[in-house]
Amino acid sequence: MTLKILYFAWLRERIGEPSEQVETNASTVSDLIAELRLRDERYDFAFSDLSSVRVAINQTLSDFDATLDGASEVAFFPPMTGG
Amino acid sequence: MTLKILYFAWLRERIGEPSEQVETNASTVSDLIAELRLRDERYDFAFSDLSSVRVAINQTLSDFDATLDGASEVAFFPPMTGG
Amino acid sequence: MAVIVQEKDFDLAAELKKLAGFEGTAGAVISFIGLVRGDASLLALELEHYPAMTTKALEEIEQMARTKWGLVDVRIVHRFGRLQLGEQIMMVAVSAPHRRSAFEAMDYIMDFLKSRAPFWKKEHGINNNIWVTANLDDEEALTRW
Amino acid sequence: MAVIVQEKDFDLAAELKKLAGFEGTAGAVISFIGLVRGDASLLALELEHYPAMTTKALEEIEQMARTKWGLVDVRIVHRFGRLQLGEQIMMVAVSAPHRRSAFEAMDYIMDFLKSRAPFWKKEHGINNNIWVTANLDDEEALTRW
Repeated sequence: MTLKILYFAWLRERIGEPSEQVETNASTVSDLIAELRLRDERYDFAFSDLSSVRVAINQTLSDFDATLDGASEVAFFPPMTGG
Repeated sequence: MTLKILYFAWLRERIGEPSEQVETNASTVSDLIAELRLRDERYDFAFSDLSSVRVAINQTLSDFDATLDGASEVAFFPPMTGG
Repeated sequence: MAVIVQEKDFDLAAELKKLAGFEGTAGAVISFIGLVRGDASLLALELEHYPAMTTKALEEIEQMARTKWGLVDVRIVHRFGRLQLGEQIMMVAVSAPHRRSAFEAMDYIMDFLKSRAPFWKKEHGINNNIWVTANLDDEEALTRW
Repeated sequence: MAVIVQEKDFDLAAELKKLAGFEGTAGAVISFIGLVRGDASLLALELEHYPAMTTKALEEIEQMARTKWGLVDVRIVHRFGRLQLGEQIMMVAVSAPHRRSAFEAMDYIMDFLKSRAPFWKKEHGINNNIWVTANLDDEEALTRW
């Protein structure tokens, strides 16, 4: 499947792109992260501490175990600091 | 001594006066209340339930045991409902 | 830093313009407005107060809050007289370095205004006029601080 | 009932004019403004957000608060972009029948904005630029509700 992946804040800076299209067979968010980390050390660095990474699937906050069934947009970002 | 006594809210309404000058030898607020209650049944009625009466001496919230030494203005009112 | 007791209405926006903290010294500004809320039978709300004591009592509350939470600024405006439905009764504005202290200070000020500011409210209704009874919880709330 | 996400500044007074509750339906109106607070080395604050998600997330928070406390009205305005010292970051205004529900709703909304609104802040300083780290307490605060 084709996924649109978005990166925000220091994840965007470390990866060097705000978004990209990815062709993947990953079934969960964790699988997707594992695939990305193998691709380039920029990704490996960005995802090196998952305790400070959050994920949203189709604009809804989700978790790393979540399935990518029905996902079209996946976003990675640090814990939010609104307000 | 001469005291200025003020009444607010339903104490003012029951007594029928917002303020008056009183000549008294009362040494505490309780003594003063006892004197006033003997004076007229309007006072007796106004002070019949002291749990819903508060007192300020010289514009500072006080209590019934407080001495009237140095008092020039004594105010009686129900519990406050500001805000 | 100001306490204003007046019969006429106030303008929150104008009061906020006078509040210190918008120059980078405060991270949070909270304002509260109390209004005459209507119910089926209420016609007007009458606020009586003890002029010689009111400003003094409000200034004490303000000073305590200021010291306790290191506030940047505080403004309190409280009206008296006869107010119609929907009219503004009072306002408090607080500026503080951080959100948490602004919130707690506002809560503190409101708790003390309820039970330590010499105001009394009479509800003028269609059928009768009734002095608002102080809530015992309001008095108890002061023990929190 | 409104959620506004914009780069430009906002005017609390203008937002309060649009807030329902001043006609006698609300007894309490609380407003909160978050500001860029200066310290010795801060030059500006940059707010990044996730446009496709932001409005949706804020509307969810608003809807939850509305239902939980039977609010009369809520308005949330949140800015993004580069903000200078003293600039307004965001505001929330809440109107409710009673003071207590207005206070709790505001506290709830602010807690959720902190950890559930997709904004990220970068402090631009004299010596370096640093992403603001989320406070673990902020995340924990959500378990209160």
